[in-house]
Amino acid sequence: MGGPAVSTVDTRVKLGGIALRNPVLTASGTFGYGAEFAPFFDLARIGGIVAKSITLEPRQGNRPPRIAETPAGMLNAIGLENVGVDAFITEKLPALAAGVVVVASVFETEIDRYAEVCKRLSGVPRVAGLEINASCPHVKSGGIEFGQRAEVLAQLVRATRRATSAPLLVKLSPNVTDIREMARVCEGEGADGLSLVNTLQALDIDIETRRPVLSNVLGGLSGPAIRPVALRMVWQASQAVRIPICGIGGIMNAEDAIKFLICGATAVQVGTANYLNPLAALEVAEGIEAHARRHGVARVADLVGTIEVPAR
Amino acid sequence: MGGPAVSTVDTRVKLGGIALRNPVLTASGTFGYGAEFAPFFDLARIGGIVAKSITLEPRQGNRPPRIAETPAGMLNAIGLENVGVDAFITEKLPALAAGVVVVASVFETEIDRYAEVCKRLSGVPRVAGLEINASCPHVKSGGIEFGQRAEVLAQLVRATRRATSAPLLVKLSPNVTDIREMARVCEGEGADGLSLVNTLQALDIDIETRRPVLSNVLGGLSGPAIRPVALRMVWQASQAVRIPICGIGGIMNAEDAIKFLICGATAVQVGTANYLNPLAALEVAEGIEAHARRHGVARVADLVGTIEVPAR
Amino acid sequence: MKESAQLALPLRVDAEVRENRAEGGSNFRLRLAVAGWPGAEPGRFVMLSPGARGAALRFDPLLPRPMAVYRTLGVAAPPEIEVLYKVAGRGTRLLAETHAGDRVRVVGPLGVPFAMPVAGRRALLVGGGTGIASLYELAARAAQRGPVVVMLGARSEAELMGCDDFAALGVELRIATEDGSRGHRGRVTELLEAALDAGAGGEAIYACGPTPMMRRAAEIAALRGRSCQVSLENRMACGFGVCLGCAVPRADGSIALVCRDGPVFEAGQVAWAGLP
Amino acid sequence: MKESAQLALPLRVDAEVRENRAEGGSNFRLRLAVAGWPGAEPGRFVMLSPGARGAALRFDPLLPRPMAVYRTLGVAAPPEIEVLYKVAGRGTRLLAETHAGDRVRVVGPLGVPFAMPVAGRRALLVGGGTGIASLYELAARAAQRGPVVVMLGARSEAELMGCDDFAALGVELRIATEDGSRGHRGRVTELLEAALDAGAGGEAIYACGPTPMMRRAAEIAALRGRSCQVSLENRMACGFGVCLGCAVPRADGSIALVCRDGPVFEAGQVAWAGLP
Ligand SMILES: Cc1cc2nc3c(=O)[nH]c(=O)nc-3n(C[C@H](O)[C@H](O)[C@H](O)COP(=O)(O)OP(=O)(O)OC[C@H]3O[C@@H](n4cnc5c(N)ncnc54)[C@H](O)[C@@H]3O)c2cc1C
Ligand SMILES: Cc1cc2nc3c(=O)[nH]c(=O)nc-3n(C[C@H](O)[C@H](O)[C@H](O)COP(=O)(O)OP(=O)(O)OC[C@H]3O[C@@H](n4cnc5c(N)ncnc54)[C@H](O)[C@@H]3O)c2cc1C
Ligand SMILES: Cc1cc2nc3c(=O)[nH]c(=O)nc-3n(C[C@H](O)[C@H](O)[C@H](O)COP(=O)(O)O)c2cc1C
Ligand SMILES: Cc1cc2nc3c(=O)[nH]c(=O)nc-3n(C[C@H](O)[C@H](O)[C@H](O)COP(=O)(O)O)c2cc1C
Ligand code: FES
Ligand code: FES
Repeated sequence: MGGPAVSTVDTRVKLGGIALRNPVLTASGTFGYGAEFAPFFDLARIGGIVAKSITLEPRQGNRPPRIAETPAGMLNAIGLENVGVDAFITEKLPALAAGVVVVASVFETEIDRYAEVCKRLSGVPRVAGLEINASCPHVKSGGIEFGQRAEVLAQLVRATRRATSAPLLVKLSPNVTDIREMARVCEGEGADGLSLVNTLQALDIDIETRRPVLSNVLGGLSGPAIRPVALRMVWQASQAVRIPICGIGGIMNAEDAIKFLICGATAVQVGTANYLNPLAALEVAEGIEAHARRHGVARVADLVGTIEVPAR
Repeated sequence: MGGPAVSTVDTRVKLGGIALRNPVLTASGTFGYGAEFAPFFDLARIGGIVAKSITLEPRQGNRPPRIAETPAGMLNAIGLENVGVDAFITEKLPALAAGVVVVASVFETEIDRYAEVCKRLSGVPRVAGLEINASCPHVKSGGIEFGQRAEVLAQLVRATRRATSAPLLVKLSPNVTDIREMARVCEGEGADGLSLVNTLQALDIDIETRRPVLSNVLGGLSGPAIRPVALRMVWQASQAVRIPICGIGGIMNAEDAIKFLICGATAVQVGTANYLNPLAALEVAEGIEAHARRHGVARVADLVGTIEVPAR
Repeated sequence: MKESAQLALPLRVDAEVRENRAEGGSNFRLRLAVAGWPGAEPGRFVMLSPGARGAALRFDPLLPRPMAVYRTLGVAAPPEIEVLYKVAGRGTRLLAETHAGDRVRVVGPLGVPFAMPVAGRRALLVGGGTGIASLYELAARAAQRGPVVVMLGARSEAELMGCDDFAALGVELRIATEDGSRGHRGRVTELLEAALDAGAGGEAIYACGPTPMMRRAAEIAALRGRSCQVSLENRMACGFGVCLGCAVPRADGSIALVCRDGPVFEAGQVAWAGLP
Repeated sequence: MKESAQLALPLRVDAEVRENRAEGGSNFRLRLAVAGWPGAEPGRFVMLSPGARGAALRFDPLLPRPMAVYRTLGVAAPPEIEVLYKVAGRGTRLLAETHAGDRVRVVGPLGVPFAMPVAGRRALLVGGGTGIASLYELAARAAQRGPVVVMLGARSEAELMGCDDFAALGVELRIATEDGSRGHRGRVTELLEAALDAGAGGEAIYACGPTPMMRRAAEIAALRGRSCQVSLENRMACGFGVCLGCAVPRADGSIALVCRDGPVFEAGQVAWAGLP
């Protein structure tokens, strides 16, 4: 595939108006507010970071246990613990070096509160774009509804779109019958891009105690286990809409990320991998560039959507 | 949990009118027509077998590649290759020893053809019950619709219910927004039980060729990777309906199976595990009995639905 | 290849690794103690779950890997089998990491064996890459019924496997390497062509190796109006005919399962263009 | 425990296993060569990905496991660290299966260390089960500032770990086993009680082990109006404060992260009833 090796590769991509030096971001909730990774590598070397989802007020989250391991995956029900939008702006953003591209992730329990968080983030110089987390599966109040019902999702995107002129990504839930429908709704309401997927709603049991392994009973499944499902959804969504897609789900290394690009994702987010390997995002970015160079792909953007579907 | 160890355990369960000597069946498509496993163990020692899904006419299935490996899982797009209902009755059933409980699995592309297959299977002495595969995600003609749309599913269950008085299980697709809705539809239309889940729709890519790893592009994800999702759906469905549920998805050993029982499944089906370990179903059955004995559970049926959900 | 009623039935055993030795190139030789092993007819295979050690359950990689039974060591108790393999991906890499004393799950023997040559007839065996491993038992047994020529090919000498074992059988051994580092410089099928053209006719022809090699062997045989047995490879989940994952098209448009209807096929029955 | 500005920054290294030795019971001692290792203050830990070998990528189990840095062997180049661990489940079982030469991913040093005792004051260290591993560096350094009594407990003698190393430090060592196979028959917290009651007061108290043990140590200290540092355990995905998975409730109703705000806490700050 591709031509002979090239010596330099243009790794830049544009994700719904956000200019990225390479297509690798970190997924919300898996990279803290960024500063935690500064000991491991220079954050300006990856495309950008999506911060932990923030709400209007600080939130404390669920009781323990909040995480558990499953085959090639993990379950979490953190309960959206976060510092709140104001502390995010005044404390967390300033802690990041100037070259780091930051996407703020927004979650709330009501649409007008979502819009209010978006308003407060608008015009904040360090915020390159917003990601609307429409998909958190484990918070009781509303989390399920936003991303799972087309009408509700439409209202949410409309309201947040009105609240900000910043680049607006909508992060979709995979727990739906038809991801294409949800993708079209977002495009129709003016979203600049889509992020997919969030975690798959799941459950695990300790057979000795007969209790769920998480205090919240239900949790979100992430990691390599879900990658083939995420890839399918990215491919389906990329055929349904023209706005760019950020692929997420089980990306452990460059090969995994390239699969998402081939399936139509303009960029990717590295999630759970950050926990086991704090250098994962950087290694993915470098690996994509090396792959492109080896395969004679002059611009990483040229990899996007190159899936070869056999004629039937 | 449970009392002191007991010396004998009653392993029998009843699944929608089908009497089983223990709660372990094998999942459709993962156990052939049964005879292939006869060299490995006496099939009468497990609860029963669900045969490969059959159609009215023999079908040839998809071109290769049909399978691929993913993290803790596998993808398949067999395309429902099968010998057809008549050869099933005249050739495959007689090859099984008398004590083996056989559930026939039915798949078709149109509702009246489904009903016709059910009719032909009704009254066949070796058929203990029927399982309607409403959920195959990888056949182009209709597979997606039946289990993913409530109205279509209702029609399907109604028609097959009319066609047979045999115990009728409906096997649901996990690729839906709300499994409870689908479960209620089946119960309302007179299904005797539910089997869940079938495979998760998924995709994987070979980054060197940029082609999907399966000729069919999309495939179904099975194996340990999906277990936490399957467990969640079984728990949700068991709260929504009163008909019994057969839990399926990534069961590798007795511990996994017991999780499904605790979440409300009356019985379980072992699928992908049969490939890597042809004795898996037997080991699961024996392991459940041993667990019950150790925990002083006199009847395996007493384990069903014993999940302890913490008070909020 | 018709299934004979006498084929040994498969079993599932947690075998113990007796030895796992690097043999140059990416080649390894694995010796397993397999309790109850019934022996395996030439061309049959086992499914191995690499890296299954003690009780540390891991489900990645999930599926077992098919491997030819290179040979059964009749003298040992419990019986031992040898597997010759190349590290191709992570399944075989994990296999390469097993140590003596580790356990490996074995399911087998599986598949339909080679049909033996008619007694007294010369047998020509052509092996390339990992396909060489499928031919040793065939060579050993055929040598008891008539003359045998074994032609083995690889990219380079280091990638060849089993040469000394074949030589020890007393069969006629001819080697081809693509880089000329040993024997004929070129493809092993060129040796087959030469042997047929120099031969008296009536030889039984067998080929096992990469698909292009087997396809070429089949062509060479067909051009001379001769039949040829080939042993196909394909991805497998089960190895005993229940997942339907290893399907390949037959020349007549029907579907065959490599694990159950093969791996040995008459070359003329295979729809070569439709192989994965 | 306040984080000091001087704490060594964590790194991620693929360390090489130098030795992995069974030490009786379910105990193992792992020695790792960790290039660039900056040293670790007493009580800090690393995240280890067990079974990471060569390039055979496997994602089951997925998450690394937290392990205390038992000690840093200063003389070696590259620096070596030792980890003392017990086989508890499949992660540690896989760790137990690693051989010299294998690689293990290390992220660390992580967490907030123990606050050192005031110079000259007696330090009482109470360790049980795997918690013993967190106390060696503390004992070693505290011994340079004043008298140290180390009280170690386990179910039986075979399950004790590190006794000889502690003894070699010249600290006072007291042992308790539940079955009486060594030292006091009973719980190690009974030794603490006795030491406090016999002591002059003012001792710095440290406890690390199973939650019920630490809770009891905290009670014993609190009943005497004394503070106590404990090192909590919890399931962890990252170990450096980004997954928020290791949260535990504080006595004041707020949430603390064991990996970032701990693992060392003032016992009085912990909401013991809310621990997982
Ligand atoms: C009947 C049979 C007998 C075999 N006997 C031997 C043998 O004696 N010695 C030996 O070294 N190898 C043998 N093989 C091939 C061996 O099974 C594959 O090399 C192995 O499965 C690759 O696994 P992996 O995880 O290392 O590689 P993967 O990472 O799974 O794949 C590496 C490459 O091998 C291909 N591949 C994967 N599975 C198979 C497969 N089953 N057959 C062919 N290609 C595959 C993949 O598409 C990929 O290109 C045999 C295969 C069959 C079907
Ligand atoms: C800061 C810290 C330092 C530690 N230091 C050591 C040490 O030096 N030596 C040592 O042997 N162990 C230590 N542990 C405990 C060790 O991390 C666990 O025993 C290990 O993670 C269990 O993994 P597993 O896969 O073997 O068991 P699993 O199969 O994951 O679990 C076995 C049992 O251990 C429990 N468990 C799982 N993870 C943890 C965890 N992180 N903490 C406590 N319990 C857990 C499970 O709930 C289960 O009951 C430490 C833990 C922490 C948090
Ligand atoms: C512990 C944890 C916390 C998460 N928190 C958030 C969050 O706050 N907001 C959000 O949009 N996604 C959150 N996610 C989802 C991830 O961003 C990502 O969509 C998902 O984990 C799938 O990617 P992965 O498989 O690479 O982890 C979280 C995931 C994990 C594992
Ligand atoms: C290769 C393969 C073929 C399958 N064929 C069928 C089928 O014909 N009918 C059906 O209802 N389910 C079929 N299934 C789905 C299984 O019965 C089961 O629902 C699914 O694999 C999840 O269980 P598991 O994770 O234990 O395999 C098939 C699964 C696999 C892997
Ligand atoms: S490998 Fe399963 S049918 Fe052949
Ligand atoms: S382990 Fe991830 S925050 Fe503590």
